[in-house]
Order: sequence, then structure tokens, then C-alpha cells
Amino acid sequence: MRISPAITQRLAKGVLILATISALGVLIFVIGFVLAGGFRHISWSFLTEPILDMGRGGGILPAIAGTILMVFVAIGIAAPLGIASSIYLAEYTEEGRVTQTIRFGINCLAGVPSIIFGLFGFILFVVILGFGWSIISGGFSLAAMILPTIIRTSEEALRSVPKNYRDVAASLGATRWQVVTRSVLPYALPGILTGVILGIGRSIEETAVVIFTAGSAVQMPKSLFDSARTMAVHFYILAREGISNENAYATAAILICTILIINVFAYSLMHRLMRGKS
Amino acid sequence: MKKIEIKNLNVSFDGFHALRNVSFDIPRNEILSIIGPANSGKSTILFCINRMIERIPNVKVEGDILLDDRNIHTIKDVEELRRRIGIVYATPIPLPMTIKENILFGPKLKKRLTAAKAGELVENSLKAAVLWDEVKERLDSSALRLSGGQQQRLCIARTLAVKPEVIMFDEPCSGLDPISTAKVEEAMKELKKDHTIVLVTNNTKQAARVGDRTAFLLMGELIEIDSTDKIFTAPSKQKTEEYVTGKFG
Amino acid sequence: MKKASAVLLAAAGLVVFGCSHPEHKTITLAGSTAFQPFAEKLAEHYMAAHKDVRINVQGGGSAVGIQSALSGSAEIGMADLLKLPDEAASLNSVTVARDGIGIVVNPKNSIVNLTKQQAHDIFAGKITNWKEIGGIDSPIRVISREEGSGTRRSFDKLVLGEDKLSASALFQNSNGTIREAVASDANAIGYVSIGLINERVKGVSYEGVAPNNDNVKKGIYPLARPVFFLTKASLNQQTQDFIAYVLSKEAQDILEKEGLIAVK
Amino acid sequence: MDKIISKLLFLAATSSTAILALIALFIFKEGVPIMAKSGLAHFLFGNEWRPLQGMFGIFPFIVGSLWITAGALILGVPLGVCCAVYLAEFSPKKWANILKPAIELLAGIPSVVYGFMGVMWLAPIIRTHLGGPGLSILAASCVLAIMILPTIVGVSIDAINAVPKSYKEGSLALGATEWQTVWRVILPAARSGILAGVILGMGRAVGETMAVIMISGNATIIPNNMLDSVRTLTANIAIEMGYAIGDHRQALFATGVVLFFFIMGLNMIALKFSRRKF
Amino acid sequence: MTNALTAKKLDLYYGDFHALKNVNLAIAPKKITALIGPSGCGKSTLLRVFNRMNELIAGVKITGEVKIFGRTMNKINLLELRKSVGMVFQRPNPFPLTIYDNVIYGLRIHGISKKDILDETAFTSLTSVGLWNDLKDRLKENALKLSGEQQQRLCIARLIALKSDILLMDEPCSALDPIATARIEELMQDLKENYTIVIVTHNMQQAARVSEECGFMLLGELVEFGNTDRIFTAPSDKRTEDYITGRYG
Repeated sequence: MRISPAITQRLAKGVLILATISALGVLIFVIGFVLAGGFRHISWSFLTEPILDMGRGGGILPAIAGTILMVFVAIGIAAPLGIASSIYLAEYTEEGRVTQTIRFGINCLAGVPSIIFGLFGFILFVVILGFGWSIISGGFSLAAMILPTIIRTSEEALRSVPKNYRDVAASLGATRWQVVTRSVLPYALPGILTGVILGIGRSIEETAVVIFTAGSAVQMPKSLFDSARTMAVHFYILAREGISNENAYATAAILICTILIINVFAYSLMHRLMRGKS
Repeated sequence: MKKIEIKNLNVSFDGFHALRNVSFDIPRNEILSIIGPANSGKSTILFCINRMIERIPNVKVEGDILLDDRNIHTIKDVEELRRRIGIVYATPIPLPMTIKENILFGPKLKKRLTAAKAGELVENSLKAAVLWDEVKERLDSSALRLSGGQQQRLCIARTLAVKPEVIMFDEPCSGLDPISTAKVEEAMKELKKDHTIVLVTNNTKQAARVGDRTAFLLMGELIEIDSTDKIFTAPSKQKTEEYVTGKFG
Repeated sequence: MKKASAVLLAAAGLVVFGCSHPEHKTITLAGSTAFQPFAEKLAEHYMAAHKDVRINVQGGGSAVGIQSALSGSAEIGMADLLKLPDEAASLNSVTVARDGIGIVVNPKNSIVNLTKQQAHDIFAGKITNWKEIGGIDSPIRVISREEGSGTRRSFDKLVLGEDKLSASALFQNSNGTIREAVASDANAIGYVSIGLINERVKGVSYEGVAPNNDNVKKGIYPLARPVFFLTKASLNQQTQDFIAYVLSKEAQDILEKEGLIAVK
Repeated sequence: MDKIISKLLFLAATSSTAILALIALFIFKEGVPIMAKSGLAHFLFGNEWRPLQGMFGIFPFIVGSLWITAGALILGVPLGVCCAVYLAEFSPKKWANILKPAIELLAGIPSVVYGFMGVMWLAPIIRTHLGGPGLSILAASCVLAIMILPTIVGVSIDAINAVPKSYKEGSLALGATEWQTVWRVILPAARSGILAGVILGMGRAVGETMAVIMISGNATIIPNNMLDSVRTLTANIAIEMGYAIGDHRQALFATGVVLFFFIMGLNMIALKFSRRKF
Repeated sequence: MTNALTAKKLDLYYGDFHALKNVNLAIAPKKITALIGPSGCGKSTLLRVFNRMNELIAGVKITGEVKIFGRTMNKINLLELRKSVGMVFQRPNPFPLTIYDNVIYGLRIHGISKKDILDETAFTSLTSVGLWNDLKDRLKENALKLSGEQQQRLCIARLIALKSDILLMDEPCSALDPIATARIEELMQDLKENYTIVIVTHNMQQAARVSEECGFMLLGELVEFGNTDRIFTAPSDKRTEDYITGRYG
């Protein structure tokens, strides 16, 4: 017996919907669980006080500061480098042996596990260059880790700008750099931003790299050469060592909120940018 | 007086021979129409003349093109060449910015403009493209809100703003209604007083209406070039006659 | 373009800020994760009294302690080992505290005492079910520290002697995680610093002696190892001052209060 | 001027490859000697990991990584692909526009949070209902399946969207149902792209560290079934790095070398798939 | 004889945009009917009404009555409708499957899986589009390796395999060169023995060459419909005359 296509269609659709719902269910469960467990313990002082008694008491201000500084360093290096790379790949060269090699490097780097970036950062920045466990070491290592993400998304964004715009600019006598800066970059900006946001997200959530390269000092960092812990590391230590489940949940809740806010902010910003362009 | 001279032009993309041994002249202050069915290489000729073809990967160009008796490949500053030879594309491509910014895009690439100079330039360019009266009230609104015909004339105005000597039109009316088409054609006739004009079109009737001379291209080969009257009334090649009477294409 | 240059400027500013070396004197401690929380505590007290000094405490493990002392990336390396390895021969070592190791089980477990032989057999994988030593009929889940940990080395030496750890043992990489793992699994057995035993796990007597600091001090509870501070031969003044502080009565009292055994 | 810009951009573009080379250099320099010393075959296929006794056999970890990864793929791929098909082809556009970023958000939740949730929820459930230590291959696979979901969904949606609209039109115009169109034309056409996504997800699963340490129990034996505890290559590096000296430390870097080759291999396969035209 | 397709008071909106305005027409069976008009006039939209492909686009609203061989279109099962009203697209769109799988795709989705029937159909359909002799040894090759013309023939073969009654062709030759175009036009002449063909083209000459009946559309209106020869020689509407004499388009 042949099942009629219409019924097959309905069955298949049911399965697909079920799969989508369960995937979303997991998301909602994880976020909901963490937020529900964490919000009770969040207070203004939790956000603004130093870490006391290994995290059992006080707040998480140093971890917040550490996170921000480390992300800042990582993005400050990876974004310009990554965007420049993507401009080279998308606008300045033809596909060939050179781009193949470069692309191979990017793809491989994208696949390197974070623990390897941790080892690498530890050897190069912490030991050989003598930065010690520090925000600088952590930021540099994170920058290496997020570089491929930024390159890939930016390149895609550049390529999605209609070819016509380049032709028009070139036909009006724009140099290659003018074509890029005046008629490509402005329209690729939302996409590039997405890449940067992804990079920020990955830096915020990364734990292994940070533990290996930035250490886990609880004090407020006074310079970029100080060791610091990020919120993700703080959460890991609190939860793993059973130091304080309340504070662990609270930290995780703040962490997830941060990521949510960054995403929502980025999407709305992108929407605004897009609206101006079409 | 010839403005542009094309000698033995051969172009191939990835092994596809797009133009074979094409040679002809483009006279000064005239409209030359290039006609032929789709994919016969009409637009490719235009891209060779302003060297936009160099932006396409894996393309091989042989032969010489002379602009005012100077080989364009000896011109170091390719941007300068493209300023001297403007192009208007088949579909209007306004950049997603205001009307004014669109017009000033080209001039601003070269130098800064005072507000007065810029205003003057915008007005003159739009007037020459027969668009001024329709948009003078809303120069600062987005160019994307204009109708198709207005967009195309805006693109002409944008090309004019860099003061080119030659203007090439690549099927400029294929998406336009009768009235807009007539306006664009009117603008072209107006422009030939000061410019040399090359018009690529697949509308043979349009070529008959506006062209002083007409070239017929078929599958990469130049079949015939002559005065427009001659091409449409007494062509010397059978293929030309078949095409202009609609036997194929 | 303006935006791009603003970003560049900001980045440049960041680098300058980063390069201006801090004016306060910094001491970095790194090493033993078991001692890290205590060191942090001492640092907190010391810095409160000496505003010009900054103490950085890093974990990493005893091996990291030895290495960072050797390489100079930390002024003080912390290690909790029965015996220092040969690599550390060139370093000055000073014992700052002693730490007992308590065998812990889940509070639901009825076992209260293990003989030396029983502990040895459980951790060596020879006894695999709780009923063999009078408990309920369920498999024993041995949880140990990872290879190289100071606590692990000391424990292996003291309990297992020359024998190997059970092949099916699970591993956790800190005292806290062992405690959490044992707290959540009714069949688990592990070992942690005595100071970390709390209501979530049950400390088991060893040869009839309860795991607490008094018994360690009296010398009747044998599972304990020293904590060393390792330094290079030449020391700067602030580091010497800090070590002196750690050995002072005040600091040693703090350690006692937190669950370690003072050396003086 | 344009020449200088071009050179600078080229330099930026090579940075990824340079970083990759540096990583390889450092990891290999530290790791290769011990592999030579204990013999490559012994190192790769030895069953005993007793670094203090000089026994460096990482075979159990290779097996562990493979088990966990395979489990994650078996659970995650069908779910992810179904989700992608639904969002790309069936769901109302409005939903897709909200749900796609929502699922991408899953990627932004720190892996340690997933690990912690696994320890708190999944492990006890498995321990009480299925037996074993709870901290097991099964638990780790479940957690990783959720973690690789965003990668698989994202890449698969892109692959499906990249299938020319004309195929869909052609099929529908022949009287096919939407499901028939998806099953017979779109999925085959998007196959290579989806496979590339799966391999990327696999890379993430192999490379994940912190969540796996928390949830897999880290035993050094070769597992017999899904309920046994195992240790992965990444976990081996991360948990012992702090205590490793001399040969032991080199052996951990050597584990990194193996991991590196593993990932490179996966990437090359992914590259091959993503290059292949329909 | 019942008309193959009829439309009465057909209006179509894309959101706010009124794309088809009160279209009334009747298309005779076993003839070739051409729809001409400048880009954006609604001719493709009209064509897509007949197999309900417009409904894939969000925000489409259709009013009026469409009948197929006398049956009201909306009462026919959508899948059956699309089976009997086949469509050939502007760009050849064979599936990325083997040639064989492409031809018998329609049969498979409609539940036929007997190998001998499939083989038989592959043979007859490929024969009737003139591909069998060239491709009989290459049936297992990927269809995307074929030339543009072969691909377009293959797409027609797919419909013949399904025994569609009506073939809708949406600018089927616009991606082909003149020689391939001529050959597809020839094929259409062969097919009209058994099929009703509706072709949309922006190439007036093509409409004049191949069709027996012709409709001229402008800005969503069907301006004129009738015998092709008459439309091209003695159009009754001024707008039609302007278009066919090349005033615009």
C-alpha cells in the first residue's frame, strides 16, 4: 500500500515540528533553570562587590571587570585583523593557490579545539613572552581563537553586497580601496557586526583557554598584566568545587543575561542599519 | 573623426570565446547602436572599452582599443579612464543613499567639494538627465524610492556628474515603460552634442530610432556596421536582414 | 572611516594603558589547588594591612607551583607533596602548613571505619562491593584525583604503597569536585583535605581514628602531608616579608581556623 | 597607495595561517619528543596511562573521544537536521526569523553551564534509572548533542537555503508535495553542505573540554558500554596539565598533537564536502 | 471544443500591489499561445496563475475565476493540477540528479515505481524531445553536465513523462543562443500536435514566429488578445502598436 503523499507530508511535518520543539525546549529549560536558580541571589551588591571568601561571599565585580577587559583585548585585536583579512579575501584577490592556502589556514584554525589554544597561549604568551597569567595573555589567546569566526562572517557579509555596487563605483572612477570603503563596507556592516558579536559571545563563554592563560585570580585587575578570572571561569570554579551553588547560579544567570542582551542589542542594531539601507 | 578605435578585439571567459576578431570605430559626437541577440557579446565590448573587464577573473582580452588615438592599456590610471568613459547599466542601480549623495558619489572620490559647487553640480547633472524638475524638492530622500524610470535617469545623471567624454548605455530601457523610454532616448539625443554615445540594445526599433550608426553582432562576431538607415533598409549581409526583420533571435 | 579610526585609537589607548606598569609591588603565588583557597585567604588579610602590596594567587597544581618557581613566573610556588621531586632540588623550600587527607563516603553509606587493608583493597580495586566490608550490596565507585596531583601522590604512597590504583576509578581534578561527586553518588568513595570535609560527605575513620586535625597533630592519624612554599635562592624584600607573615602566629592561626594544621 | 593597502591586507590575511603554524610548532615541539621516546605505536595504542610510572598509552582516550562524539552525533544530527529542514522549508517566515537566532543562542551559553546542568540533572537520572556511575559516555553524549545542535542547525539551514529556488519551483510545478520536494531534491542537493555542518559539529564535539571533564567521569579505562565513564583526549590535557612535569607534561602536549591531527583530518574532510558541487 | 484555460475577471495582488487587473482570456487547446509585453507587465504572473505557483509567494491575493478544460481550478486537487499543467522555466532547472531520475521524477512522486514503466516512459519522453539518441548511453550522468539547450529539453521531457496536458513556458529561450533558440522553437511546433502551449516571451519576434494566438499585456492589463498575425499587422489598440513597433520595451 502506498501512503498518499499528502499524509506523508503531514507525518513528516509532525516529526519536524516535534524535533524543533524539543530543541527549543532544551534551550528554554537550560535558560529557565539557570535564571530561576540565579535571580533570587542577584542583587546590586552582588554586581558591585569584590569576591570574598573564594566566592562564598561578596560579589563578582572583579569577574565582570575581568570579562570585559579580556573581551575588549580579544576583540580589539581580532576584529581589525579579521575584517582586514576578509577584505583581502573578498575584494583584493582572485581565487587561486594563495587564497586556497589562506582559506585552509582559516578553516583549520576554526576547527582547533579551545584546549589547544589554551596550551598554545600558555606556552607562547604566559611562558615565552613572559606576560604571565594575565588579561593580555588571555585576550591574545582568545583573539586567536575567534579570528576565524570573524573572518568567515565578515567575508560572507562582504560577498553578499550586490556586485553591482562595486561596478557602479568602479565605473565612476573609484580606486579599489574607495570601492571597498565607500560602496561595500557600509552595506556589509551589519553582517560584519554579527561576526564580531559571535566573537564576543565565544570569548565570554570560553573557560578552558582563560584558565590556562589568564589564571583565576580573585582580585580586581589593576592593569592588563594582572591575572583575572572571567565570569565563566568564576562559575566553573564555584559550581565545580561546590563552593556556593547560589552564587554559581547567580553568576550563570548574569552570564546568560549578558549574552542575551548582547544578542538582542546586536539584532536590533542590525535591523536599524539594514532599514537605512533598503 | 573617430573617438574610439577597436582593433582585432578577442575576449574569452574560461574557454568561452565571447568576442572574435571585432574591429570598428566609434565616431565623435554620434550615437552608435550595437544590436544583436542575447549573449552575442554586445555588453562585453563596453566592458573592454572602460576596462571593467579586468575586474572579472579568468578572462583573456586580446587586441587594442584606442581612445583619442591612445591605447587605453597604456593609461596607467585606470580610474581616470573610467571617469572619461561613463557607463549606464541595464537595470538602474542607485546606491542605497540619497539622490544627492548618489550624484556626488563620483565627484567626491576625487576631491572635496564646497556646498555651493556640489549643489551646482547636482542641479546641472540632473537637468542634463531630464530629471531635475521631478526630484528637485527631495534631493535628500533615498534614491531607492524613485520609480524605475527616474532611477535610470538618476544613474545617467550620476554618470554625467564625473564629466565623461564617452557615455555607454547597456540596454538602458529594458525595464522601462514607454514614457520613461522616450525620456531616456530624449536625454541621449541631447547628450550627443557634447558626448560620444554607445548604445547597446536588444530592441532593434530603438536602435533605428536613436542611432546614427548601427553595428550588428552575432555570437561574438561583428556581422555588419553601417549607417543606421542602411542597416535597417538595405543591409549587405543576409543574417542582418533576418535579424532586423525578426526571423530569429 | 571616522569610526574606524576611533576604534584604532581606542585600541592604541588600551595598549598604552596595558603597558604602564602598575606601581604597587606584586607577589605571585602559584601551585597546589588544595592550598590555593588558604593562600587567597592569607593574601586577603595581608593586603588589607599592606596597601602597597598586591598578591596574585593562582592554582594550577603542585607541578605548576614547582615550575613557576623555577621559571620565575611566580615568586612563590606552592606544592603539597610528601616529598619534593628532583626538579625542585635547586629551590628553597619552607613548610608552611600540614594538611590531613580524609577518606570520604556518601552520608547515606553505613560504613564508618576502614582498616588500612580495607582502604588499600578498595582503592586498589580488590574489594569492589560494599557488602564485602559489611555494607549494602552495591558496587563501590572509587573516585581519585588525577595523576600528578600532590594529594593523589601522597594518598597513593600512604594507602596504596607500591600497588596500582583500581583501573576503573573515576577522576576528578580538585578536592571540591571529589567532594561534590561523592556527595551526589551513594556508592562513591574518595579522599579530600580534612579541612574540606563538611556535612555533604562523611569522613570515615582510618584504623579507628577519626579524620580530624587534632588526631593529625597528635600523630595518631597518619594520612597527612606538608605544604611547601618554594622560592628561588634570591628573594626580593616583599616576598620575604610575606613568607615571614605566613609563618607568623597570626597567619598560622588563620590556617588552623580554616582547617589546616599549623607548623608551629 | 593602493599597493600598500593591498600588501597590508594580505599580511592580515596570512595571520590565521601564521597562528596555525605557530600553534603547530609549539605543540609539536613539546609533544613529538615523547612520542618518539615511548614509540608512536605504544603511545597511540597503549592501554595504560600511568604517567608517573612512565606509561603513556592514550588509546583509552582516543576510544573515549570517539564514543562520546559518535553518541553526540547520533543524538544531535537527526534532531539538528530536522530542525533545520523545518525552519528553512516549512515554518512560517516570521517564526524562522525568531527561532533561528534563538537556536544560535544555544551556542552562546557557556559550555560549563551545560556541563553543570548535566552533572546536576542528567547524571543522577542515568545513575538511578540505568545504573553505572552516571558520569558516563551517555551523559556526555547528551550534553554534547545539545552543544553541537546550533552548529548543525545553522550550517544546515544555510546549505538548504543555498539550494537554488528553481529546483523547488521545478519540483512543485510537477505536482510534488513540499515534503517530496524536500526529500527528493532539496536534501540531496544540500547533502554536501549538511555533511560539512555535521563534520563541523563533530569537530566541536571532539574539541569540547570543560563540559566533558565535568560530565564524563574521566576514568582511564576502555569503556564497555554507554554507561561507563571515560576520559577524552581534551579532558586528559586539561585535568592533568596543572600537575605535569617533564615527560608527563610532554605526553600531554603529545595528546594535543594527536588531537590536532584528528581535527585537521576532520576539517579536510569537511572542506572536501563543502567544495563539492551538487 | 472546451477551451484549455479560461480566466474571468482575474485580479491579483502582491500585498498592496495590483499585479493583474481584470484579466479575461480563453486559451484554445493544442495551439501555441504567446503572452508578450515589457518587463514587469504581469505576463509571468498570469502564467503562474494557471498552475498556482504564485501561491508560493507570501501575501498574494487572487480573485476571479480560472477554469481548466471547463473545471474550476480551485476545485482541482493542487497536486493533480500541477501534474496536468506543467511549467518550463526561464532558466533550465533540471534537478541535481541523473538524467534518468530527472525524466521519471514526476512519475516517482506520483507513486509509480515499476521499473519497466519508468524505463518505457524515459524512452518515450526523451525521444519526443529529441534527446534519446544523444543521451541514451548517458542516462546515469548528472543532468547538470548537459548544455543549456539539452537541459531545457530535459525539463520539457519531465513534463511529457507526466503526460501533462498544458505546457506553460516562461521565457524558455532567454538563456539560450540563437541556434538553440531556433531548435527549441522547432520542438514547440512538434509538441503542439498533442499539447496546449502557453509561452511568455519578451522577444516579440519569437512570439510572431511561433504562436498562433497572442496576448499583449501592459501594467497588469491584458490590452489585446487575438490571432497573432492580426496583432502584429493590424493591432486595434494604440499601445499594442507602440510596443510592436518598438516604441518601448
